[in-house]
Amino acid sequence: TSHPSKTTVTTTVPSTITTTTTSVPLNTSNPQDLMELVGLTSPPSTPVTITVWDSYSTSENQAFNQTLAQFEKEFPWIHVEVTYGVGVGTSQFETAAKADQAPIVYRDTSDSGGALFASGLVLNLSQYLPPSITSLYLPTAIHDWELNGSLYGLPDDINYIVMFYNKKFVPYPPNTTQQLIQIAEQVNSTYHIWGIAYGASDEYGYRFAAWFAGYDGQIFTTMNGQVYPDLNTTAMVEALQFWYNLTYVYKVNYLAPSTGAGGVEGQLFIANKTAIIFDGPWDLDAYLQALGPNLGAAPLPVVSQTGLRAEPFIGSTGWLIASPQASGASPLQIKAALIFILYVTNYQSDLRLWNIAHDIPANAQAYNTAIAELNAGELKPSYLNSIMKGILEQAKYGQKFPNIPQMAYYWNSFHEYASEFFAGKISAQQAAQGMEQAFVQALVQNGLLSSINLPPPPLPTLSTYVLILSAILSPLVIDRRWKI
Amino acid sequence: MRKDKLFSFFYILPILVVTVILFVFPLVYSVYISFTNLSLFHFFKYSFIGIENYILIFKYGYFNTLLINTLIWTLGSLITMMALGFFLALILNQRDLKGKSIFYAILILPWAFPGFISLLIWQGLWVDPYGMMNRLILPLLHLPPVNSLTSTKDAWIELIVTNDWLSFPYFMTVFYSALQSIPRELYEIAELDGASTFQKFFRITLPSLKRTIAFVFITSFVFTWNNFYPIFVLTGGGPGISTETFIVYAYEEAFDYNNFALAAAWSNISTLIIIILAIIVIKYTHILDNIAG
Amino acid sequence: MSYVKLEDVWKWYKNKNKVTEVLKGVNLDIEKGEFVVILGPSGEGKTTILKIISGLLKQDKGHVYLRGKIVDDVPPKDRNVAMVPQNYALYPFMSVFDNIAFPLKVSHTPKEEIKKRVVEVAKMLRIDDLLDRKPSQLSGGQMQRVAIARALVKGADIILMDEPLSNLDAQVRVLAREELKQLQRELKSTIIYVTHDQVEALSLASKLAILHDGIIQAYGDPKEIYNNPNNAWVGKFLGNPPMNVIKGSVNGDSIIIYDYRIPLPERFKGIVKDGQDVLIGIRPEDLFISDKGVLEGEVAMVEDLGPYTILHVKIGDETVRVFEKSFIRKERNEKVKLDVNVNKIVLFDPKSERNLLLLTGIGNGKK
Amino acid sequence: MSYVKLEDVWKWYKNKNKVTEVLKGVNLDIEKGEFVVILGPSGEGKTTILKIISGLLKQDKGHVYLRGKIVDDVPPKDRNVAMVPQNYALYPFMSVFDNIAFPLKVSHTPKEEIKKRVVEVAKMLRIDDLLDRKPSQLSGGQMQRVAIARALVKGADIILMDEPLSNLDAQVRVLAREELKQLQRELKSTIIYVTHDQVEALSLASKLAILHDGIIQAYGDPKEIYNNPNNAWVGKFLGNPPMNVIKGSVNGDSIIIYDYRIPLPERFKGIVKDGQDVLIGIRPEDLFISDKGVLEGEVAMVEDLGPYTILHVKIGDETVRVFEKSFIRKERNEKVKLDVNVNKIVLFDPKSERNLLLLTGIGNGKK
Amino acid sequence: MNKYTLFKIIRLLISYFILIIMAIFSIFPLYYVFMTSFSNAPNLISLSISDLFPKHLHLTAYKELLSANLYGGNFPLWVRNSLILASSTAIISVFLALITGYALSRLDIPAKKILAIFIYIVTFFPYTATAVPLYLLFAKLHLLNYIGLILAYTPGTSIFAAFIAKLSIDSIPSSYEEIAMIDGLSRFGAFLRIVMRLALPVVVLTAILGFSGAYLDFALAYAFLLPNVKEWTATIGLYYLAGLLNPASAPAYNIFAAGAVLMGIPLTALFIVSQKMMTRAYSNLAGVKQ
Ligand SMILES: Nc1ncnc2c1ncn2[C@@H]1O[C@H](COP(=O)(O)OP(=O)(O)OP(=O)(O)O)[C@@H](O)[C@H]1O
Ligand SMILES: Nc1ncnc2c1ncn2[C@@H]1O[C@H](COP(=O)(O)OP(=O)(O)OP(=O)(O)O)[C@@H](O)[C@H]1O
Ligand SMILES: [Mg+2]
Ligand SMILES: [Mg+2]
Repeated sequence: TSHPSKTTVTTTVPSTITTTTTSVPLNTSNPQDLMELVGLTSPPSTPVTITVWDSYSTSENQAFNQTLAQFEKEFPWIHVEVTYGVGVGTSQFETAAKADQAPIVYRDTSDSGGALFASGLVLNLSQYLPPSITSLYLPTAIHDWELNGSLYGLPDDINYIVMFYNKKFVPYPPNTTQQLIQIAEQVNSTYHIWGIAYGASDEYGYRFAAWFAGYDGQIFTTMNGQVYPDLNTTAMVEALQFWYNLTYVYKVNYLAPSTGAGGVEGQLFIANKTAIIFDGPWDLDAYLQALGPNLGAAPLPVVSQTGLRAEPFIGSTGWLIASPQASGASPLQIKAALIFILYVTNYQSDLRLWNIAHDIPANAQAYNTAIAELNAGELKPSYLNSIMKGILEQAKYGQKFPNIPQMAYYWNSFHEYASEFFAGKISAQQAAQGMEQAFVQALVQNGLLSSINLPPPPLPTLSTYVLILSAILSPLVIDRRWKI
Repeated sequence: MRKDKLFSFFYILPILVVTVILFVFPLVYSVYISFTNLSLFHFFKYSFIGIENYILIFKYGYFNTLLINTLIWTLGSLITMMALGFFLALILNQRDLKGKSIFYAILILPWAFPGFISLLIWQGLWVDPYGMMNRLILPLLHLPPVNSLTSTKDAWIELIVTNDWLSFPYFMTVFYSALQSIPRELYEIAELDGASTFQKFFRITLPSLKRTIAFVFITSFVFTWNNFYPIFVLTGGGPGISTETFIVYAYEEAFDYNNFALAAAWSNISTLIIIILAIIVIKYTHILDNIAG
Repeated sequence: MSYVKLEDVWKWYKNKNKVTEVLKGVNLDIEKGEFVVILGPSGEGKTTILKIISGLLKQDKGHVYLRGKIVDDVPPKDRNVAMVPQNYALYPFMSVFDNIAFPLKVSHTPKEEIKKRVVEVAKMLRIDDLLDRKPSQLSGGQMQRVAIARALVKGADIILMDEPLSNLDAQVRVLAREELKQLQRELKSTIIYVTHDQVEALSLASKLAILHDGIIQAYGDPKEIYNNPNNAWVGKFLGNPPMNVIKGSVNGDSIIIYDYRIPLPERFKGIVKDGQDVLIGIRPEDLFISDKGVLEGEVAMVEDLGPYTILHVKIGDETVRVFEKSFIRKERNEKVKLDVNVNKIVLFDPKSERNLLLLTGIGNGKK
Repeated sequence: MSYVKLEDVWKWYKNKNKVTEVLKGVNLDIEKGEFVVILGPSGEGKTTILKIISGLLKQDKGHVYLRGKIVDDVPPKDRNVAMVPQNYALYPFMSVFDNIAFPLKVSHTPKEEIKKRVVEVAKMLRIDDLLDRKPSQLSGGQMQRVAIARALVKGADIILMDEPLSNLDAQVRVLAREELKQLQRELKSTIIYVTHDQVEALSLASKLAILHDGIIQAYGDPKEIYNNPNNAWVGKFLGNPPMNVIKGSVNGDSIIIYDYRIPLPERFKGIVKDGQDVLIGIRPEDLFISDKGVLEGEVAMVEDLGPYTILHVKIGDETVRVFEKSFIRKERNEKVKLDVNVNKIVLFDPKSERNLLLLTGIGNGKK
Repeated sequence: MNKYTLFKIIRLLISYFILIIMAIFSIFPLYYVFMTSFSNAPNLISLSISDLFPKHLHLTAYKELLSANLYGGNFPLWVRNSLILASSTAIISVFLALITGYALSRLDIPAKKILAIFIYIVTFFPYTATAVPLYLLFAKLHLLNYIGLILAYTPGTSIFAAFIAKLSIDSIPSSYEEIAMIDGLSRFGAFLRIVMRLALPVVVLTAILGFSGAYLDFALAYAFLLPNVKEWTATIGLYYLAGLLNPASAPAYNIFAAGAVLMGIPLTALFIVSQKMMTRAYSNLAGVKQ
């Protein structure tokens, strides 16, 4: 069996990338080159308007707005209508597409993009751009945007979770889970604060996938040429058990109700009430503000039991173009859109995101510049350099984010059973079994898996029926006096 | 005469138009969609597949769990908040109580304040052991802490108490309003006849308010049944799906799985159940007679 | 021994820092088995008195005695009085049976007993065929009887009634009045009945109390009060059409009214001084149109009301009402002569408006 | 030319598949400047008639003419009639001034003009010092005057009044009645006044219409209807105490009542046959207690109502009411002899209960 | 007397005790919002009791909220948009509810009862399920704008309010409108000027419910108004500024709370000012006539 989620593991990021020269100019910073790239020789006589959905955060938008201003100066014939405040994820785009209101250009995560591409809502860029275009981006990032050999989007950042720790409590970043437990226990007994805070029961499987991988698990397997969930494994049981033990046996992990800097997890970290959390660089600002030089970042540890690294998903966010069927765009608008997405993912644009919002660049050249800056210690304040290094270090040990459509059904299946497990309602084995079954069920219901014999649903108990019936009939037994 | 009727009809026309646009059309659309396979992967080209979605729901879905959850959520919320609202209305309705309007003004604040914020705040208040509920209030009352992550029971307590907070001012207002419409003479004469406070309550107050109670009950039953935000924000249906209701589940089906047809089927089933329940109640209690008659 | 007694009862309502004195020292002494009607204009405190007797309100000063015992601190339910409130206050959600049974139910009477007594009372009031109905399905007269039945069923021997007929049609009211009178005769309970309608008061009362300005202005036999009112206000208030009260002065053995002269009634001789200004109260029915009449006036208006006619006759500046059976007819502006039943005349002091007989302490409205 | 005319007006209400016929062919012909009172028991359709005249309701059959023109399709606002509704319907949220000014405001009269006319009308009705008050601060009598002012201010010459006095205290009602009469004399407008109170009807009407069973039973001079009612129902309904209607039979030139014999009135001679059974209508005021009386009975009840007394006298099986001025007094169970004013007697057909005079077409209630 | 007054005092004491407890219960979360809005850390859970009484009140969140500018869109503008939207919704809801209540109460309409029950039952269909079809329909009708939003907001309030209005109008003697009609108003004019005024408590209630519904809505406004920053409502702007629209950024709860306080003030004032009306609006529900 081969594992689709692991087939294209190209996790190591080269320190520099050399651009291969081809006949087509690939300088996406030059307006003229960009026009040629999409097959235009001169600006068209009539201006075109493209609609753009912008899902950047407030700080990212600062960078984007500069880029946009630049773009409009260089392409006066392209008028960009930006919709701010769009959320990532498929649903908003789909509803709009159904109503013929889809934007021409859209920024989304690679996995949502994959689902949209699979459903035909997103343009196949391979038909418009030369294959060599991929060389402009980090391989890790650009491969996230390929499905069945077709390119459907251009990345502007990569993202993943890392380990943040508070240097006040943690002497050195744990390298293995053994050390993680040790340090956490020590923190716990010395400072009477939590060693780790992890919103395990708020998990939809994004963060957890790293630990699952550390126990040598993978989300999908292929059976008879069909992609099939692979959650009901000892890897899952052990990974679940690992966190369960941290929480309930060693009692070093705080079972947080919500994740991220805005969640309880992050708030505890900010308030110096926990030493370690696992979170992404998008929350860096919040932690930096609170902890300053005490903040440390490092890759996730090696799982001592297996000797494998906990590998987070290397995700990517990037720009897509809606298929003309969804947006009703004309060929010229498509061309303008191509110019736009190439432009906003070019060196200058991506570097701006890095400089202003600390997004990890997906543009290879921008990435190189970022690394160089780090190596030169040019970031201010100076301790930020080591933090960013720690963050970038993690990129070496990531797993590819599966962007196949099946992935959409993983999250809830995982969440449902993991949260039950962490609530102590079922065993790890039951959880692993349950989540796979739910996953399969969801795939079957959505037509992504067929001819599978699902186990029969559990019959409701007699008391259930009694309850339901009595609830329905209760009005009938109200005392006559109460008749109105 | 006929012209008169036509004119009368113009008065009812706006609501009819609006109802058709805002409820009947979506309902018909939803029923139609539920018989197709519209989903992300059958987006532009979807086809009619009959009752397959409904079969799926009953075959593999969580129908029973969701029905029970929905009933717990609806009845649990409704009974407690009606009782609380009623009780406060009774307290406020005492004639010799001073400062009623100040208390009333404070007590309706939860209703007046933006609910989407209140819910987030409550989420924070319930965090075990850091939220003030578990840190300050429950210990003060000598109650055990509540952790919705580890216990279904706690999750329900959290949901229902929060929902009570959000809604009791409404019920208080309704009942206070209705209590004030009971003629005082009824109480006076009962007092002369020797009725005790309890007898007055059970023999006069309650029967006088039964119409109000019934109307508010049905209307709020439907509202609570369909109320989605508290669960979505507070527990997200967890742990597992133990606090998930039809509506929350249908929402997830639509927006997480992009299976619009299945989501429509879930919504339709949910609506069908309340309509049946409501029709039984309406027919049996004649509650709508003076409202619609 | 008095059965119901109010002793110097005061009551004031406080409303937004404004104090309204409603009762200012009400004294009332009611014997067992009497049918006392308290008559007074609207808003003068009649309901307040009943509530104080029943204990629903507490007087601010003074005492209430029931059956010879002071009850100031006894709560309503222990006073054993029944009440028919102004608007009946039937429980709208209960059947007639349940309404009547209510006082028994709250005292945990056995079911059998309740049934027996309700049916008994209902039969007496001829509403035994209505027991299944809801109050909304009753006519005004039936509602009244249900309210009375509810008051009677507990067997309280003091029954308070607050304008029980005021909501009824004029036609029905006459019937209801007759029924009520009969009922009291049968039951022999002590009834305190409140109204602002003198016809009701006169036709029902065995004793009449007139409430005005927070005190009982007159209390006693209705006929006596009618004939010999304590003051001009009572004279005018009691009786429809009201008593004519006109200005005049005493001149020897006569009273001068405008240009005319009528003899001074016997009983006022020695009480009034020569030349004294007086107010002369003459009931419309004590004026007669007669060619030998001593007063002369001009007909200003004729109200022909079927069985009787009221003539408004202008004598000088004053208009007097003359009550005549309809077979005497006069036209407008016609000159008429009026004779007076002199013995029925009442003289009042023009300042205090009090009956001059009472002012000097002779005779006081009690037989 | 008639000023207001109803021509065979029918009206039925549909309610839950049940049709109630309220008006079954009402004809009414009112001349300019008349004060017509429509009298009828409660719920017989009096308000319905007013609503049809004003256009608030549309008749199901028949026609309405105002000022000689058919107005069946004219909406209320264009009929130029004014109305004083049963409960006054003063807008509680407006001051008295604004209430009165309302009809002018909606017709966009200039502000100056409004002010002038409101003050003028208010002065006429003596409410010019109340203009700033809210309706809740008015007494019943004042409310009535405001309602009338609102009706008058537009200058409509047809004014409809729906029991405007029914909510007033008995005392106030008498005054209000007098005021109303005076007002109509001054304004000379056409007033259609609806009531179920005969005293009001008799004292106000220049013409009286009696509504019963969906038709106008009698229409004409009130005194004439009173003295010579079309049928026993009208006789009993009009007048308080009502007409006594007792059974008897004709025997030659006499009528036999129970054991007694009274002369047959002159005008019925030739109309009734010997031995014919009749209903005899005698007004209470046409019965006199007299030692020479032809009828003999026993006093069953004495209602002493101040100015007058009503004696209930039992003659055989029948009880008759006798109206006496109060100076004649009798005790219960006393035997009395009654004399009859024979010329006032009306005879009815026992089956149809119609006046025998009218049945044969001689005389029909019009002078 | 003593037993009597003692009982009364005990009853009142218990009442006040409960009222005070409930008042604290009502206010506590709101106090929390208030305090959060004055903190300069985007914190939502207070980690220790002492944090309930912060030593410094920071105005950073308010400053940030009021100074933020997104292509001409700014919070005061969005609040203004919201107020306009909510007021329009309130006015139309009132109108719709009362006109329907009036028709149900007064007018002779065939199959009135069935119609009323139908309207009532149809509203059982949940909002979550109507949202998408509505969006699709409104997009087709080119109504993805304020007009569409108002149209979408009104029925939720007005259908419920129509029934309350019906009961309220039942209790108003029809002679008020009739006299107005005789005085020169059309039936509709009488409805507008007299009936609406007499049913004021219901009018106020409907207005408040309509107002707050539209004022606080996020989901529908977000779907309808997103493309143009200058048309955003306060809730959209607040979600955006507080970073709640983008899952990959830490939400700034202090900004969120500050926005809630600013948005909450007019709404709370509205509720408190009209409390007398609110407590009368439902009085006809009991149906005293029975
Ligand atoms: N709770 C109260 N607060 C203030 N004033 C009151 C209160 N109850 C009654 N009053 C006032 O006291 C006066 C007497 O009221 P009461 O009800 O006893 O009058 P009434 O004689 O029964 O009148 P009616 O004939 O109209 O029933 C009235 O002027 C009334 O306004
Ligand atoms: N809208 C209606 N639907 C059905 N029946 C009605 C309606 N309006 C009036 N009625 C009935 O028609 C009859 C006449 O009503 P109307 O109000 O005209 O009587 P009325 O003579 O004015 O009575 P009252 O003296 O009590 O005012 C009554 O029996 C009443 O029940
Ligand atoms: Mg009273
Ligand atoms: Mg009427």
